[in-house]
Amino acid sequence: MNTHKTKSIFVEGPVSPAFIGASIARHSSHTEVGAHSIFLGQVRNDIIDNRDVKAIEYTAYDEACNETYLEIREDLFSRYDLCCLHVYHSLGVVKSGEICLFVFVSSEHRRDAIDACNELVEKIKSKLPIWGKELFNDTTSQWKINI
Amino acid sequence: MNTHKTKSIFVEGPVSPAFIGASIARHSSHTEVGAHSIFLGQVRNDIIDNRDVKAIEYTAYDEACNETYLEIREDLFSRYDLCCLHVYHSLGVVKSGEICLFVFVSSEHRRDAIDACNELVEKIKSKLPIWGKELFNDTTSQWKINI
Amino acid sequence: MSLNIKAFGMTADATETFSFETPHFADTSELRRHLERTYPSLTFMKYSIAVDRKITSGKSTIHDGAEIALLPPFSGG
Amino acid sequence: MSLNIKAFGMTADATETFSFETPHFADTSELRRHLERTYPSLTFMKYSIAVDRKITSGKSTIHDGAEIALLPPFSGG
Repeated sequence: MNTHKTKSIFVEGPVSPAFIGASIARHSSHTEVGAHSIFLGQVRNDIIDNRDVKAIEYTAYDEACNETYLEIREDLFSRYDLCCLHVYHSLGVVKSGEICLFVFVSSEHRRDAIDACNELVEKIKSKLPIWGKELFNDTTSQWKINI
Repeated sequence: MNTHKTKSIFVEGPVSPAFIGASIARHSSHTEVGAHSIFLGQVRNDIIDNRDVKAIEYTAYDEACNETYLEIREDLFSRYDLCCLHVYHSLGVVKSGEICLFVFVSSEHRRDAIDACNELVEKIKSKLPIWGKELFNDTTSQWKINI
Repeated sequence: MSLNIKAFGMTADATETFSFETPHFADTSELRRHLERTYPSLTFMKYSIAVDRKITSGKSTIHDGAEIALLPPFSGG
Repeated sequence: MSLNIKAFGMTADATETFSFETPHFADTSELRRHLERTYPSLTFMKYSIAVDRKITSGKSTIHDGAEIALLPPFSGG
Protein backbone atom coordinates (compact mmCIF):
# COMPACT_ATOMS: atom_id res chain seq x y z
CA MET A 1 0.00 0.00 0.00
CA ASN A 2 1.16 3.55 -0.59
CA THR A 3 2.00 4.54 2.95
CA HIS A 4 5.00 6.51 1.73
CA LYS A 5 4.01 8.35 -1.46
CA THR A 6 1.38 11.05 -1.16
CA LYS A 7 0.89 13.36 -4.06
CA SER A 8 -2.11 15.43 -3.10
CA ILE A 9 -5.08 15.05 -0.82
CA PHE A 10 -7.31 17.03 -3.19
CA VAL A 11 -10.04 15.84 -5.53
CA GLU A 12 -12.16 18.05 -7.78
CA GLY A 13 -15.76 18.21 -6.56
CA PRO A 14 -17.43 15.73 -4.16
CA VAL A 15 -16.04 12.36 -3.05
CA SER A 16 -18.42 9.73 -4.42
CA PRO A 17 -19.78 6.89 -2.24
CA ALA A 18 -18.73 4.46 -5.00
CA PHE A 19 -15.12 5.67 -4.67
CA ILE A 20 -15.31 5.05 -0.91
CA GLY A 21 -16.71 1.54 -1.50
CA ALA A 22 -13.92 0.81 -3.97
CA SER A 23 -11.27 2.07 -1.51
CA ILE A 24 -12.64 -0.28 1.15
CA ALA A 25 -12.70 -3.19 -1.32
CA ARG A 26 -9.03 -2.60 -2.23
CA HIS A 27 -8.08 -3.08 1.43
CA SER A 28 -9.26 -6.70 1.52
CA SER A 29 -5.80 -7.68 0.25
CA HIS A 30 -4.32 -6.17 3.44
CA THR A 31 -4.95 -9.24 5.53
CA GLU A 32 -2.90 -7.85 8.43
CA VAL A 33 -5.60 -5.19 8.95
CA GLY A 34 -8.20 -5.83 11.66
CA ALA A 35 -9.84 -2.41 11.92
CA HIS A 36 -10.69 0.49 9.64
CA SER A 37 -11.80 3.83 11.06
CA ILE A 38 -13.42 6.14 8.54
CA PHE A 39 -14.58 9.73 8.86
CA LEU A 40 -16.75 11.42 6.25
CA GLY A 41 -17.58 15.13 6.18
CA GLN A 42 -20.87 15.84 4.42
CA VAL A 43 -22.06 19.32 3.40
CA ARG A 44 -24.96 20.29 5.65
CA ASN A 45 -28.00 22.13 4.38
CA ASP A 46 -27.75 24.72 7.15
CA ILE A 47 -30.21 27.59 7.32
CA ILE A 48 -28.47 30.89 8.12
CA ASP A 49 -30.63 34.04 8.37
CA ASN A 50 -33.38 32.32 6.39
CA ARG A 51 -31.00 31.38 3.58
CA ASP A 52 -30.36 27.73 2.64
CA VAL A 53 -26.78 26.53 2.22
CA LYS A 54 -27.05 24.75 -1.10
CA ALA A 55 -23.31 24.09 -1.52
CA ILE A 56 -19.85 24.88 -0.20
CA GLU A 57 -17.05 25.98 -2.52
CA TYR A 58 -13.60 24.94 -1.31
CA THR A 59 -10.30 26.58 -2.10
CA ALA A 60 -6.92 25.70 -0.62
CA TYR A 61 -3.30 26.74 -0.45
CA ASP A 62 -2.39 23.42 -2.10
CA GLU A 63 1.37 23.30 -1.73
CA ALA A 64 1.25 24.31 1.93
CA CYS A 65 -1.56 21.79 2.57
CA ASN A 66 0.36 18.91 1.12
CA GLU A 67 3.51 19.80 3.08
CA THR A 68 1.60 20.10 6.36
CA TYR A 69 -0.34 16.93 5.61
CA LEU A 70 2.91 14.97 5.16
CA GLU A 71 4.13 16.19 8.55
CA ILE A 72 0.86 15.22 10.24
CA ARG A 73 0.98 11.83 8.53
CA GLU A 74 4.54 11.08 9.58
CA ASP A 75 3.80 12.10 13.14
CA LEU A 76 0.77 9.75 13.27
CA PHE A 77 2.75 6.83 11.80
CA SER A 78 5.44 7.39 14.43
CA ARG A 79 3.00 7.38 17.34
CA TYR A 80 0.39 4.81 16.27
CA ASP A 81 0.67 1.30 14.90
CA LEU A 82 -0.93 1.91 11.48
CA CYS A 83 -1.12 -0.12 8.28
CA CYS A 84 -2.26 2.74 6.07
CA LEU A 85 -3.87 6.12 6.05
CA HIS A 86 -5.61 8.08 3.29
CA VAL A 87 -7.17 11.54 3.11
CA TYR A 88 -9.26 12.99 0.27
CA HIS A 89 -10.57 16.56 0.46
CA SER A 90 -12.72 18.29 -2.13
CA LEU A 91 -11.84 21.43 -4.04
CA GLY A 92 -14.50 23.44 -5.87
CA VAL A 93 -18.24 23.13 -5.37
CA VAL A 94 -19.76 20.36 -3.20
CA LYS A 95 -23.56 20.38 -2.90
CA SER A 96 -25.40 19.76 0.36
CA GLY A 97 -25.70 16.03 1.00
CA GLU A 98 -22.44 15.37 -0.84
CA ILE A 99 -19.17 14.31 0.76
CA CYS A 100 -16.27 16.79 0.99
CA LEU A 101 -13.85 14.88 3.24
CA PHE A 102 -12.92 11.18 3.37
CA VAL A 103 -10.43 10.06 6.03
CA PHE A 104 -9.51 6.36 6.07
CA VAL A 105 -7.19 4.85 8.72
CA SER A 106 -6.38 1.13 8.99
CA SER A 107 -4.57 -0.79 11.69
CA GLU A 108 -4.22 -4.28 13.12
CA HIS A 109 -6.19 -3.20 16.17
CA ARG A 110 -9.12 -0.87 16.68
CA ARG A 111 -7.63 1.49 19.28
CA ASP A 112 -4.84 2.65 16.94
CA ALA A 113 -7.20 3.04 13.97
CA ILE A 114 -9.87 4.93 15.93
CA ASP A 115 -7.54 7.19 17.93
CA ALA A 116 -5.37 8.09 14.92
CA CYS A 117 -8.44 8.80 12.77
CA ASN A 118 -9.92 11.05 15.45
CA GLU A 119 -6.67 13.00 15.83
CA LEU A 120 -6.24 13.25 12.06
CA VAL A 121 -9.72 14.74 11.57
CA GLU A 122 -9.02 17.41 14.20
CA LYS A 123 -5.68 18.26 12.56
CA ILE A 124 -7.20 18.48 9.07
CA LYS A 125 -9.73 21.00 10.44
CA SER A 126 -7.23 23.07 12.41
CA LYS A 127 -3.92 22.86 10.53
CA LEU A 128 -4.68 22.66 6.80
CA PRO A 129 -5.07 25.95 4.89
CA ILE A 130 -8.44 25.19 3.29
CA TRP A 131 -11.41 27.56 3.09
CA GLY A 132 -15.07 26.85 2.52
CA LYS A 133 -17.49 29.44 1.16
CA GLU A 134 -21.15 28.76 1.85
CA LEU A 135 -23.24 29.34 -1.25
CA PHE A 136 -26.88 30.17 -0.45
CA ASN A 137 -29.99 29.48 -2.52
CA ASP A 138 -30.49 33.26 -3.03
CA THR A 139 -27.03 33.53 -4.77
CA THR A 140 -25.42 35.23 -1.77
CA SER A 141 -22.46 33.60 -0.04
CA GLN A 142 -20.33 33.81 3.09
CA TRP A 143 -17.05 32.37 4.30
CA LYS A 144 -17.54 29.36 6.54
CA ILE A 145 -16.23 29.42 10.11
CA ASN A 146 -15.11 26.13 11.70
CA ILE A 147 -16.19 25.59 15.30
CA MET B 1 -33.38 5.09 5.89
CA ASN B 2 -34.59 3.01 8.81
CA THR B 3 -33.38 5.13 11.67
CA HIS B 4 -36.11 3.97 14.05
CA LYS B 5 -36.89 0.32 13.33
CA THR B 6 -34.20 -2.23 14.07
CA LYS B 7 -34.95 -5.85 13.42
CA SER B 8 -31.61 -7.54 13.59
CA ILE B 9 -28.01 -6.49 13.35
CA PHE B 10 -27.02 -9.78 11.70
CA VAL B 11 -26.15 -10.52 8.10
CA GLU B 12 -25.17 -13.92 6.70
CA GLY B 13 -21.49 -13.99 5.73
CA PRO B 14 -19.28 -10.93 5.12
CA VAL B 15 -20.43 -7.31 4.74
CA SER B 16 -19.59 -6.29 1.18
CA PRO B 17 -17.80 -3.00 0.37
CA ALA B 18 -20.53 -2.32 -2.22
CA PHE B 19 -23.17 -2.53 0.52
CA ILE B 20 -21.17 -0.01 2.58
CA GLY B 21 -20.88 2.31 -0.44
CA ALA B 22 -24.63 2.04 -1.03
CA SER B 23 -25.37 2.80 2.65
CA ILE B 24 -23.23 5.94 2.43
CA ALA B 25 -24.96 6.99 -0.81
CA ARG B 26 -28.42 6.63 0.80
CA HIS B 27 -27.39 9.15 3.46
CA SER B 28 -26.97 11.98 0.95
CA SER B 29 -30.69 12.68 1.38
CA HIS B 30 -30.04 13.40 5.09
CA THR B 31 -28.93 16.97 4.48
CA GLU B 32 -28.91 17.75 8.21
CA VAL B 33 -25.92 15.38 8.58
CA GLY B 34 -22.46 16.95 8.68
CA ALA B 35 -20.36 14.00 9.87
CA HIS B 36 -20.34 10.22 9.47
CA SER B 37 -18.11 8.06 11.65
CA ILE B 38 -17.68 4.51 10.38
CA PHE B 39 -15.93 1.54 11.94
CA LEU B 40 -15.17 -1.64 10.01
CA GLY B 41 -13.90 -4.86 11.55
CA GLN B 42 -11.92 -6.96 9.07
CA VAL B 43 -10.86 -10.58 9.66
CA ARG B 44 -7.10 -10.66 10.17
CA ASN B 45 -4.90 -13.37 8.75
CA ASP B 46 -3.26 -13.99 12.14
CA ILE B 47 -0.61 -16.66 12.52
CA ILE B 48 -1.10 -18.64 15.73
CA ASP B 49 1.36 -21.47 16.50
CA ASN B 50 2.35 -21.60 12.83
CA ARG B 51 -1.26 -21.95 11.69
CA ASP B 52 -2.89 -19.34 9.43
CA VAL B 53 -6.31 -17.96 10.35
CA LYS B 54 -8.10 -18.35 7.03
CA ALA B 55 -11.56 -17.39 8.34
CA ILE B 56 -13.66 -16.73 11.44
CA GLU B 57 -17.01 -18.43 11.95
CA TYR B 58 -19.44 -16.34 13.98
CA THR B 59 -22.36 -17.57 16.07
CA ALA B 60 -24.57 -15.46 18.32
CA TYR B 61 -27.35 -15.62 20.87
CA ASP B 62 -29.52 -13.63 18.43
CA GLU B 63 -32.50 -12.68 20.57
CA ALA B 64 -30.32 -11.56 23.48
CA CYS B 65 -28.06 -9.61 21.07
CA ASN B 66 -30.90 -7.69 19.54
CA GLU B 67 -32.39 -6.84 22.97
CA THR B 68 -29.04 -5.63 24.30
CA TYR B 69 -28.33 -3.75 21.08
CA LEU B 70 -31.62 -1.84 21.38
CA GLU B 71 -30.70 -0.79 24.93
CA ILE B 72 -27.23 0.37 23.83
CA ARG B 73 -28.78 2.25 20.92
CA GLU B 74 -31.37 4.04 23.06
CA ASP B 75 -28.73 5.00 25.58
CA LEU B 76 -26.52 6.50 22.83
CA PHE B 77 -29.42 8.44 21.30
CA SER B 78 -30.24 9.86 24.75
CA ARG B 79 -26.66 11.04 25.41
CA TYR B 80 -25.47 12.14 21.95
CA ASP B 81 -27.01 14.33 19.28
CA LEU B 82 -27.33 11.70 16.52
CA CYS B 83 -29.17 11.60 13.20
CA CYS B 84 -28.87 7.86 12.70
CA LEU B 85 -26.95 4.80 13.69
CA HIS B 86 -26.61 1.39 12.01
CA VAL B 87 -24.82 -1.82 12.97
CA TYR B 88 -24.28 -4.89 10.80
CA HIS B 89 -22.49 -7.96 12.17
CA SER B 90 -21.74 -11.14 10.27
CA LEU B 91 -22.93 -14.63 11.19
CA GLY B 92 -21.31 -17.72 9.69
CA VAL B 93 -17.98 -17.81 7.90
CA VAL B 94 -16.04 -14.62 7.06
CA LYS B 95 -12.70 -15.12 5.30
CA SER B 96 -9.56 -13.15 6.16
CA GLY B 97 -9.61 -9.78 4.40
CA GLU B 98 -13.42 -9.70 4.51
CA ILE B 99 -15.50 -7.40 6.71
CA CYS B 100 -17.39 -8.83 9.70
CA LEU B 101 -18.59 -5.62 11.39
CA PHE B 102 -19.92 -2.35 9.96
CA VAL B 103 -20.82 0.44 12.41
CA PHE B 104 -22.18 3.67 10.90
CA VAL B 105 -23.00 6.73 13.04
CA SER B 106 -24.19 10.08 11.63
CA SER B 107 -24.62 13.44 13.31
CA GLU B 108 -24.77 17.14 12.56
CA HIS B 109 -21.35 17.57 14.14
CA ARG B 110 -18.25 15.42 14.22
CA ARG B 111 -17.76 15.13 17.99
CA ASP B 112 -21.09 13.39 18.51
CA ALA B 113 -20.60 11.06 15.53
CA ILE B 114 -17.02 10.11 16.48
CA ASP B 115 -17.57 9.73 20.23
CA ALA B 116 -20.79 7.72 19.86
CA CYS B 117 -19.21 5.45 17.22
CA ASN B 118 -16.20 4.80 19.43
CA GLU B 119 -18.40 3.95 22.43
CA LEU B 120 -20.66 1.77 20.29
CA VAL B 121 -17.75 -0.31 18.98
CA GLU B 122 -16.53 -0.96 22.53
CA LYS B 123 -20.03 -1.99 23.64
CA ILE B 124 -20.52 -4.31 20.66
CA LYS B 125 -17.28 -6.08 21.61
CA SER B 126 -18.00 -6.29 25.35
CA LYS B 127 -21.79 -6.58 25.69
CA LEU B 128 -23.12 -8.55 22.72
CA PRO B 129 -23.22 -12.36 23.06
CA ILE B 130 -21.36 -13.18 19.84
CA TRP B 131 -18.58 -15.73 19.44
CA GLY B 132 -15.92 -16.08 16.78
CA LYS B 133 -14.16 -19.36 16.06
CA GLU B 134 -10.85 -19.03 14.22
CA LEU B 135 -10.60 -21.56 11.40
CA PHE B 136 -7.00 -22.42 10.48
CA ASN B 137 -5.58 -23.50 7.16
CA ASP B 138 -4.80 -26.97 8.59
CA THR B 139 -8.55 -27.57 9.36
CA THR B 140 -8.05 -27.07 13.12
CA SER B 141 -9.93 -24.27 14.92
CA GLN B 142 -10.04 -22.40 18.21
CA TRP B 143 -12.41 -20.00 19.94
CA LYS B 144 -11.36 -16.39 19.53
CA ILE B 145 -10.58 -14.29 22.61
CA ASN B 146 -11.24 -10.53 22.46
CA ILE B 147 -8.57 -8.33 23.98
CA MET C 1 -40.97 -29.05 34.56
CA SER C 2 -37.78 -29.28 32.63
CA LEU C 3 -35.38 -26.49 31.63
CA ASN C 4 -34.36 -25.64 28.09
CA ILE C 5 -30.66 -24.89 27.89
CA LYS C 6 -28.85 -23.23 24.98
CA ALA C 7 -25.06 -23.64 24.82
CA PHE C 8 -22.87 -21.18 22.92
CA GLY C 9 -19.24 -20.98 21.87
CA MET C 10 -16.93 -23.38 23.63
CA THR C 11 -19.62 -24.51 26.09
CA ALA C 12 -21.34 -26.19 23.12
CA ASP C 13 -18.09 -28.13 22.55
CA ALA C 14 -18.50 -29.46 26.12
CA THR C 15 -22.20 -30.31 25.85
CA GLU C 16 -21.83 -31.49 22.22
CA THR C 17 -25.15 -29.84 21.35
CA PHE C 18 -26.47 -26.29 21.05
CA SER C 19 -29.73 -27.01 22.84
CA PHE C 20 -30.79 -29.60 25.39
CA GLU C 21 -33.07 -30.20 28.40
CA THR C 22 -32.36 -30.76 32.09
CA PRO C 23 -34.68 -31.28 35.06
CA HIS C 24 -35.67 -28.02 36.76
CA PHE C 25 -33.25 -26.56 39.30
CA ALA C 26 -34.17 -23.89 41.85
CA ASP C 27 -31.19 -21.65 41.17
CA THR C 28 -28.18 -21.15 38.90
CA SER C 29 -25.72 -22.61 41.45
CA GLU C 30 -27.59 -25.92 41.53
CA LEU C 31 -27.90 -25.92 37.76
CA ARG C 32 -24.17 -25.22 37.37
CA ARG C 33 -23.34 -28.16 39.70
CA HIS C 34 -25.58 -30.44 37.68
CA LEU C 35 -24.11 -29.32 34.34
CA GLU C 36 -20.53 -29.75 35.47
CA ARG C 37 -21.26 -33.27 36.77
CA THR C 38 -22.90 -34.17 33.45
CA TYR C 39 -20.34 -32.44 31.18
CA PRO C 40 -17.07 -32.45 33.17
CA SER C 41 -15.10 -30.34 30.65
CA LEU C 42 -17.40 -27.38 31.53
CA THR C 43 -15.56 -27.28 34.86
CA PHE C 44 -12.49 -25.90 33.08
CA MET C 45 -14.40 -23.23 31.15
CA LYS C 46 -15.30 -19.68 32.08
CA TYR C 47 -18.97 -19.05 31.35
CA SER C 48 -21.96 -17.07 32.66
CA ILE C 49 -25.51 -18.34 32.91
CA ALA C 50 -28.21 -16.14 31.39
CA VAL C 51 -31.76 -16.51 32.66
CA ASP C 52 -34.35 -15.11 30.28
CA ARG C 53 -31.57 -13.36 28.32
CA LYS C 54 -30.18 -11.56 31.39
CA ILE C 55 -26.72 -12.51 32.59
CA THR C 56 -26.74 -13.65 36.23
CA SER C 57 -23.92 -13.83 38.71
CA GLY C 58 -23.61 -15.90 41.88
CA LYS C 59 -26.79 -17.71 42.85
CA SER C 60 -29.92 -16.56 40.98
CA THR C 61 -33.41 -18.03 41.18
CA ILE C 62 -34.67 -19.94 38.16
CA HIS C 63 -38.43 -19.76 37.65
CA ASP C 64 -40.48 -22.38 35.84
CA GLY C 65 -40.01 -22.36 32.11
CA ALA C 66 -37.06 -19.95 32.15
CA GLU C 67 -34.87 -19.65 29.04
CA ILE C 68 -31.35 -20.61 30.08
CA ALA C 69 -28.17 -19.95 28.10
CA LEU C 70 -24.50 -20.74 28.76
CA LEU C 71 -22.31 -17.81 27.68
CA PRO C 72 -18.52 -18.03 27.46
CA PRO C 73 -16.60 -14.72 27.10
CA PHE C 74 -17.84 -12.80 24.04
CA SER C 75 -15.63 -12.42 20.98
CA GLY C 76 -17.70 -10.58 18.39
CA GLY C 77 -16.52 -7.81 16.08
CA MET D 1 12.97 42.91 -5.69
CA SER D 2 9.23 42.58 -5.45
CA LEU D 3 7.17 40.13 -3.37
CA ASN D 4 4.62 37.71 -4.73
CA ILE D 5 1.55 37.60 -2.54
CA LYS D 6 -1.20 34.97 -2.62
CA ALA D 7 -4.52 35.88 -0.99
CA PHE D 8 -6.92 33.18 0.23
CA GLY D 9 -10.49 33.04 1.52
CA MET D 10 -11.91 36.40 2.60
CA THR D 11 -8.57 38.19 2.21
CA ALA D 12 -8.96 37.69 -1.56
CA ASP D 13 -12.31 39.51 -1.30
CA ALA D 14 -10.35 42.47 0.12
CA THR D 15 -7.53 42.40 -2.43
CA GLU D 16 -9.90 41.46 -5.28
CA THR D 17 -7.29 39.09 -6.68
CA PHE D 18 -5.74 35.76 -5.64
CA SER D 19 -2.21 36.79 -6.55
CA PHE D 20 -0.42 40.12 -6.81
CA GLU D 21 2.93 41.83 -6.33
CA THR D 22 4.17 44.41 -3.82
CA PRO D 23 7.56 46.04 -3.32
CA HIS D 24 9.83 44.10 -0.96
CA PHE D 25 9.37 44.70 2.79
CA ALA D 26 11.92 43.71 5.44
CA ASP D 27 9.44 42.01 7.75
CA THR D 28 5.83 40.90 8.08
CA SER D 29 4.84 43.90 10.24
CA GLU D 30 5.88 46.33 7.53
CA LEU D 31 4.18 44.24 4.88
CA ARG D 32 0.98 44.11 6.95
CA ARG D 33 1.00 47.92 7.34
CA HIS D 34 1.44 48.33 3.58
CA LEU D 35 -1.32 45.84 2.73
CA GLU D 36 -3.82 47.43 5.12
CA ARG D 37 -3.13 50.88 3.69
CA THR D 38 -3.62 49.55 0.16
CA TYR D 39 -6.66 47.34 0.93
CA PRO D 40 -8.39 48.97 3.93
CA SER D 41 -10.97 46.23 4.42
CA LEU D 42 -8.11 43.85 5.41
CA THR D 43 -7.91 45.90 8.63
CA PHE D 44 -11.17 44.33 9.79
CA MET D 45 -10.14 40.76 8.98
CA LYS D 46 -8.29 38.18 11.02
CA TYR D 47 -5.46 36.65 9.01
CA SER D 48 -1.95 35.23 9.37
CA ILE D 49 0.95 35.79 7.01
CA ALA D 50 2.79 32.71 5.79
CA VAL D 51 6.38 33.10 4.59
CA ASP D 52 7.54 30.20 2.42
CA ARG D 53 4.49 28.18 3.53
CA LYS D 54 5.21 28.60 7.24
CA ILE D 55 2.77 30.61 9.33
CA THR D 56 4.48 33.52 11.10
CA SER D 57 3.38 35.50 14.12
CA GLY D 58 4.41 38.97 15.24
CA LYS D 59 7.29 40.43 13.25
CA SER D 60 9.13 37.96 11.04
CA THR D 61 11.90 38.66 8.56
CA ILE D 62 11.08 38.41 4.87
CA HIS D 63 14.00 37.34 2.70
CA ASP D 64 14.34 38.17 -1.00
CA GLY D 65 11.99 36.22 -3.23
CA ALA D 66 9.96 34.75 -0.35
CA GLU D 67 6.57 33.19 -1.11
CA ILE D 68 3.99 35.15 0.88
CA ALA D 69 0.41 34.09 1.58
CA LEU D 70 -2.46 35.71 3.49
CA LEU D 71 -4.37 33.08 5.50
CA PRO D 72 -7.68 33.80 7.19
CA PRO D 73 -8.92 31.17 9.74
CA PHE D 74 -9.15 27.75 8.11
CA SER D 75 -12.52 26.15 7.44
CA GLY D 76 -11.81 22.89 5.63
CA GLY D 77 -13.53 19.56 6.21
